[in-house]
Amino acid sequence: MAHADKGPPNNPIAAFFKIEGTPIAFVFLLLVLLFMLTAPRAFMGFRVYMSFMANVPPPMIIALGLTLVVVAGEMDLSFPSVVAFASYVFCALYQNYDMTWLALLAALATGTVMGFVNGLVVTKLGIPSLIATLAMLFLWGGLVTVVSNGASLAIPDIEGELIHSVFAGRIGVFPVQFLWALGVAVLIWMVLNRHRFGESLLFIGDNLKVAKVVGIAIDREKIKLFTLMGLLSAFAGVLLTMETTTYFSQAGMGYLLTVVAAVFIGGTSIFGGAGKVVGTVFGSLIVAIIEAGLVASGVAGFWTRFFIGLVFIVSVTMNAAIEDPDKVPLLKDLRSRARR
Amino acid sequence: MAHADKGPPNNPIAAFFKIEGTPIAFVFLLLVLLFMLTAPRAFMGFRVYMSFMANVPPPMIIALGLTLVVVAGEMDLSFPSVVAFASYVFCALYQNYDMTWLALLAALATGTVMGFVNGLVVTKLGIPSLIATLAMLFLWGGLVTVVSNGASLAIPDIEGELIHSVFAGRIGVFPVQFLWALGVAVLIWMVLNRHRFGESLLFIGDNLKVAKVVGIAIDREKIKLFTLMGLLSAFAGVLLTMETTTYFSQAGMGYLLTVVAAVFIGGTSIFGGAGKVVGTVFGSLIVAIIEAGLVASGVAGFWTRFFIGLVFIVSVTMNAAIEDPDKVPLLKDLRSRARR
Amino acid sequence: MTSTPIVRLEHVGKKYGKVVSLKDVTLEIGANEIVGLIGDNGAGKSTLIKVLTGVEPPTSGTLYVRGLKIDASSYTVKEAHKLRIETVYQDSSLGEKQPLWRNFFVGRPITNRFGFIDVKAEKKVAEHIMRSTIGFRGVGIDVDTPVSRLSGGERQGVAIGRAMHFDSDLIVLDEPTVALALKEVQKVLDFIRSIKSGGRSCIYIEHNIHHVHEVCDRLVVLDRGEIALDAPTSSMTYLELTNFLMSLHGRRPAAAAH
Amino acid sequence: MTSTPIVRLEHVGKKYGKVVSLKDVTLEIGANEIVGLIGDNGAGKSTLIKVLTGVEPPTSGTLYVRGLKIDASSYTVKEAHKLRIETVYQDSSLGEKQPLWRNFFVGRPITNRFGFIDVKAEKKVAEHIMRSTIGFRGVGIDVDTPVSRLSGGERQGVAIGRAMHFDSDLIVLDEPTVALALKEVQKVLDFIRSIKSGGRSCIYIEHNIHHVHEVCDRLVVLDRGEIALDAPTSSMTYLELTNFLMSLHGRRPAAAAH
Amino acid sequence: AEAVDSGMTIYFQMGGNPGDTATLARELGARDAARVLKVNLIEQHAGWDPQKMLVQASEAIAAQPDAMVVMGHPGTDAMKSVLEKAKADGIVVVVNNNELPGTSLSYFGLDNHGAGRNLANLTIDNGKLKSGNKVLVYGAFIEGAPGADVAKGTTEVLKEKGIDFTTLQWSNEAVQDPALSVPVLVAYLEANPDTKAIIVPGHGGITAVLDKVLKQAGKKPGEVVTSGFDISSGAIQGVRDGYITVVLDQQPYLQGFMPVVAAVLQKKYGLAGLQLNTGGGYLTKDNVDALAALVKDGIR
Ligand SMILES: Nc1ncnc2c1ncn2[C@@H]1O[C@H](COP(=O)(O)OP(=O)(O)OP(=O)(O)O)[C@@H](O)[C@H]1O
Ligand SMILES: Nc1ncnc2c1ncn2[C@@H]1O[C@H](COP(=O)(O)OP(=O)(O)OP(=O)(O)O)[C@@H](O)[C@H]1O
Ligand SMILES: [Mg+2]
Ligand SMILES: [Mg+2]
Repeated sequence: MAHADKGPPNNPIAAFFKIEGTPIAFVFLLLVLLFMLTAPRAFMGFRVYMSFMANVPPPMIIALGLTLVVVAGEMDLSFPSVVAFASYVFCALYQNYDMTWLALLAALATGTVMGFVNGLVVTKLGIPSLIATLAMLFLWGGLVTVVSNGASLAIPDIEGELIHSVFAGRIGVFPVQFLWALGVAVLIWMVLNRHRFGESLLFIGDNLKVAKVVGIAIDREKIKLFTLMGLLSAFAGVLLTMETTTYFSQAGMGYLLTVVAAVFIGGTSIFGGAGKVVGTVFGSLIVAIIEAGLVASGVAGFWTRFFIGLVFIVSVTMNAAIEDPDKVPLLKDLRSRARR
Repeated sequence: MAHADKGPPNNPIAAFFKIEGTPIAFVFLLLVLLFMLTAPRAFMGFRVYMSFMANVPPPMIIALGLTLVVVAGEMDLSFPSVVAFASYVFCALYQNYDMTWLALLAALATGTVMGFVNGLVVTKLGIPSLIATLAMLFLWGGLVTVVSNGASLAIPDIEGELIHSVFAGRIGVFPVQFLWALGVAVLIWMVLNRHRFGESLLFIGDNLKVAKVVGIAIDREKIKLFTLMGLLSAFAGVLLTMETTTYFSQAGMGYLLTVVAAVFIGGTSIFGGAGKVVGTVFGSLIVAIIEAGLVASGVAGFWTRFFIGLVFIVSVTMNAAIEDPDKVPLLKDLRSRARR
Repeated sequence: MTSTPIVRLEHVGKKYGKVVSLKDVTLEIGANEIVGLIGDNGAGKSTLIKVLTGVEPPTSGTLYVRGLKIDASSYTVKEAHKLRIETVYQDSSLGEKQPLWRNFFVGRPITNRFGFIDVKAEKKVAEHIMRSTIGFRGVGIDVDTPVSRLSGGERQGVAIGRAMHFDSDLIVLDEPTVALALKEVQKVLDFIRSIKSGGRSCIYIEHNIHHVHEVCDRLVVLDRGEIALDAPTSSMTYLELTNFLMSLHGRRPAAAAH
Repeated sequence: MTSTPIVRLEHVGKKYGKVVSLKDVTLEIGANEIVGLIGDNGAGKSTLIKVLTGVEPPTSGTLYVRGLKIDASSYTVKEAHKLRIETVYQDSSLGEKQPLWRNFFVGRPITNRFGFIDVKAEKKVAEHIMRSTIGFRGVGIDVDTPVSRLSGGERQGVAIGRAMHFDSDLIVLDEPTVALALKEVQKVLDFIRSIKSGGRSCIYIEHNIHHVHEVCDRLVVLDRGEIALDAPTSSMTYLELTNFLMSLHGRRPAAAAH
Repeated sequence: AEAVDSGMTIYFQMGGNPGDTATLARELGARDAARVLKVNLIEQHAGWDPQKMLVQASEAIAAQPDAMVVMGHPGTDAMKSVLEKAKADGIVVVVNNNELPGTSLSYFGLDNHGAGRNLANLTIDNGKLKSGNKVLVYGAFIEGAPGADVAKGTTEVLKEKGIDFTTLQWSNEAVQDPALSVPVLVAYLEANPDTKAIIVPGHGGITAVLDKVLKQAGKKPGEVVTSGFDISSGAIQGVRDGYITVVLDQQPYLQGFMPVVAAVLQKKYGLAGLQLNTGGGYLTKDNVDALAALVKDGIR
């Protein structure tokens, strides 16, 4: 039987960084501090932060959904098209039939159905979700361009409506959509860590054989998962539309790589079976802040992408190293060498 | 102890489709036949095929490398930037110093070093390869824009050189680069199925713990893997450059999704531990042929993308179903119901 | 065995592709019976219980639970749990990255009506089982330890503890003593005896004939997917049983060569 | 044991985070010795052999193989193979999706000088081991069968067959008889005896004290990461040994409660 | 120069990705102007994603610069609230590349729609197209996407002149890697051998591979009339070899240089509402040699 070391009481700093999300939050803070130094003009004011909070909720909400998907060992790349479709449905209904809340419902329903279909394709045709949802990205994306005939729709007059104040209004200068995103984060955290659905996802992602043997209805849970992902993507699409008051048929495509990056920067394992919701929240913030921060710091055009890559790598490494230096083989090596 | 059924001798058709790659080859043939019917003018002639064979080698070679990466349970998304970098090095050296074979060597060496660095990031920093290579996609991509100052380079006069005839010439009307791609395919097949390096990758992808315990030097093999992937991406970059006689800083970006699709359409499992090299060859061909086939068949405007998604799904499902109908849950269900 | 048997298999067969793992198996498990299932490696024992507990559908034959015919296509582990059948599988059935407490309750968590898990309650029960039933005593291990950190025997202990906790009518144990130390093996045997005295039933798969002969009421021997023997333990001494098993081996043409 | 021992551990400790699995272990395995390693679940037996065979580096202490000090940071399973140490691990060490023949030779394939594998030769040898040594006789299984299709015992058979094939000076067996049927267990015991008669050495981990006492020259008992006994088998009868083990259990405060 | 030594900070949306064919000259122009006028230039790249352009506009406002140069792709309606905010904060806004009709802001770029018309007319003239000829327009037909206005202008003219045309949407992949469009266009030409011309409204990369398309489709130089956008070395070679008939030049260098100048002028002296159609130039066999030298430096 094993025995805990009866050494000195645990280092309080180390203990603090064992709390979910503290290491990545710390990395985020460091980044903000850095930008305060390099771009004081933008980052010492409050406006930049308000701008983030207005623009980050859609990708953050998608990333939260994707976290659950990744926990279950699956992938969903179709979300940009779901975002576009929901945005189209919302705009079209608002513009042509003056619907507001009904348009919202219809948009969410559309996303839900699309997610459900994704789930069917994955479970009933047995196509691995990465390729299945890549195909659906094309399929749904093509379909929305067809139904919208490639046109954009603008609904600037929605700004006066109640629904706009609820989803894209400002409390003082504070964008309400950020509250929605936080709400979704809390919900997803509860689902993953406290709900039986989340537990099923954890075991499905951990080991399919085990999940089967302990009595989890794998197909049903997966279909539920993709359906939820569709719903969340649609919600993100609606929020996006409210903020920009426009539908583009390319809407959402720009999120493809950044949302994926946010989930993994947040520390969720690609191998499934574990997920960090708080990590995803900060991962989304980091992804959103990097480019703006670099740009505001005056990094010359061509170098921006280079530094984005670099900051990604440094963030992920720091996140792991703060949690446990032994997670970074290089540090582990150095430490064990130093000990000798 | 188990006992084989002493039933009638095996169905020869079923046996034929057990040979590696025959199901996906069959799907590809069906697709070609379909396009021969819907677009006879284009697909009964030879020119379309020659055009494919001239343009498919770069993505096919990358997809072959990526197959090995996926077999080992890893991912590489940085290849577009490696393609661009190699293309730049080749063009720049050719244009400014009149190098040909040396330029080729330098381009390949560049890709190899980039791959090696990717490998170090994955193994020594312990960053999961999906996010690590996504970061490197930005990092390398930024770097090549910086060094090339963003400018495009054109080397139209390379068309007279020997090196051009060797890598992008025509034997009659037949594009020689396709032979190179086939050569790479044979090599990769041999490596995966007959070489100790391939065996190591299979076990690494199957189960890391097992790989460690049977004495595979995991880090070293992974670094070799990413290095090889870099080399192959660079080779693809050079082939692309010879064919188009131009370097753009965006070169390779368009391959990101299609190459990934080719690997998985080919039937390689995303879970690692198994890979189908022949599948990747036909997967690349399928991906390349779909859009051209649809356009030549007169599929109207925005529907193309929709159908691309659909063909992806049908191809993957058919590939699985021909190999073994029980792999498609829907068919399995129907069959077991029919049996009752 | 006059009452309706808990489960009954009729002419059950199971093929994996062209591999025949079970051939025309007919078997009943009565109420309050401890049945020892023995047989060579690859005889089909694990396959039999996978069919019985809804992990794999049979390719032919029918399955009855308490006299009711079961629809194979909708029979799952969850169904089996509802029918009060509980199993310890031979291959690990633990989520390696998950903490101990989740592994105890997964599939049947303690939830409120919205499906939210009562983590505190689950941890408390898990803690109790861990300390008392299977005897984990290390300070390094608590209910939050992920399974990947446990030793082989500790894992087996978790799986058995789970089976002990969920009160069932039929408990299926596929090589439960594997990897367990002396004292823990005794605990498992005691547990099987308690199943008997509690009026419940058990299928016990084990290669250690000694143990089987000691605690079982009835012996079933599988040989290459078929039932070779089905008799009360009392009809055979330990020696007769080993001789019978050896004679089975002897019948094998290939085996005879060595 | 007058000659240099094959391996020697000096004050070896191993911590996983704050869990101490091994504490100041000093141990020698001499030439042509069969050493039985016993102890409770979680005593640290598997950890000990992982350190010994290069799977995990120790956190303290030193390791000597044939008198040569081993550099822990560069010691790997491959090194251990080169030093002619062969192991059957407790957790499966088989690639489930890979065919049997690959699993026999992985890590040490038969290759030409370019590193290409001689598949025919490997299959032939694998076939031979399969049919003769561990006795697979099913027609459904051949060298191309992936491990995922094997029964628990069949898998264990593959792992042991592999160890039998690669001729080594020290063979480490971590619960090798687990999941094996009667006759196969005998084969493993015979194999251990053949190690002795072949002049080689073996570390044998087993919970079945009977088997250990039967084949081992020396007994080492681990208790909570420390060596509690290291004595020749001849110095203790079977009964004395079990009593000693039970007394160890008794020392435990928590265990005493039950 | 002293008088306008501005010390201003200007946020500048470059449109695509750093260094891509349609972006590079704009970047260089903006940097040159910034150097001359001592402006602190901050470059934003949106990968031609209108959504991202909106986000970047709001980020620019958040930094409270003296002026910002935006792309018009999101459209006037979508930009409305951003423009209002900028106005409230006293930030000068200049539009480039794609117009924001109805805003009366300074604009430097093509009259995209007009450029599309121009391209069609040039193709008809130089390629001697007649009514009844079949033409393929390979471009963007999705609103808000770069090039959509151009394509619209092109198709309008073709319609007016009674020329029979088909539209084909280019794929995202081909936009990034023009080589991917080659087999698609070859297949189209094979399936429609009576195609008289291919017009590419708005993509320098795809324009540059048109010669490959014709070669692989087995067409001789001039057998199919082709025209496109943005002068590049590849396009120059195509024109020299006779595979490409006309290339319209939107002179993006000006789209970079001029907005910086205009912003400074507006901020310092209140000179507003400047307009410049940068799309004056085009390349044919006749002027190819003169232009070739400039292209190497990325100016054109
Ligand atoms: N998924 C599968 N695919 C193909 N064959 C299988 C599969 N599972 C089991 N088999 C085969 O079925 C036979 C019976 O396996 P089973 O696991 O039931 O044996 P067992 O009696 O439990 O053996 P053991 O005592 O070794 O655990 C074996 O020969 C095995 O190879
Ligand atoms: N990777 C790990 N991380 C943390 N703790 C571990 C790890 N591996 C083993 N341990 C702990 O070390 C102790 C010793 O484990 P070990 O596997 O050596 O036991 P063992 O003697 O082989 O037991 P068994 O007889 O059950 O196989 C156990 O308490 C276990 O919880
Ligand atoms: Mg079994
Ligand atoms: Mg052990």
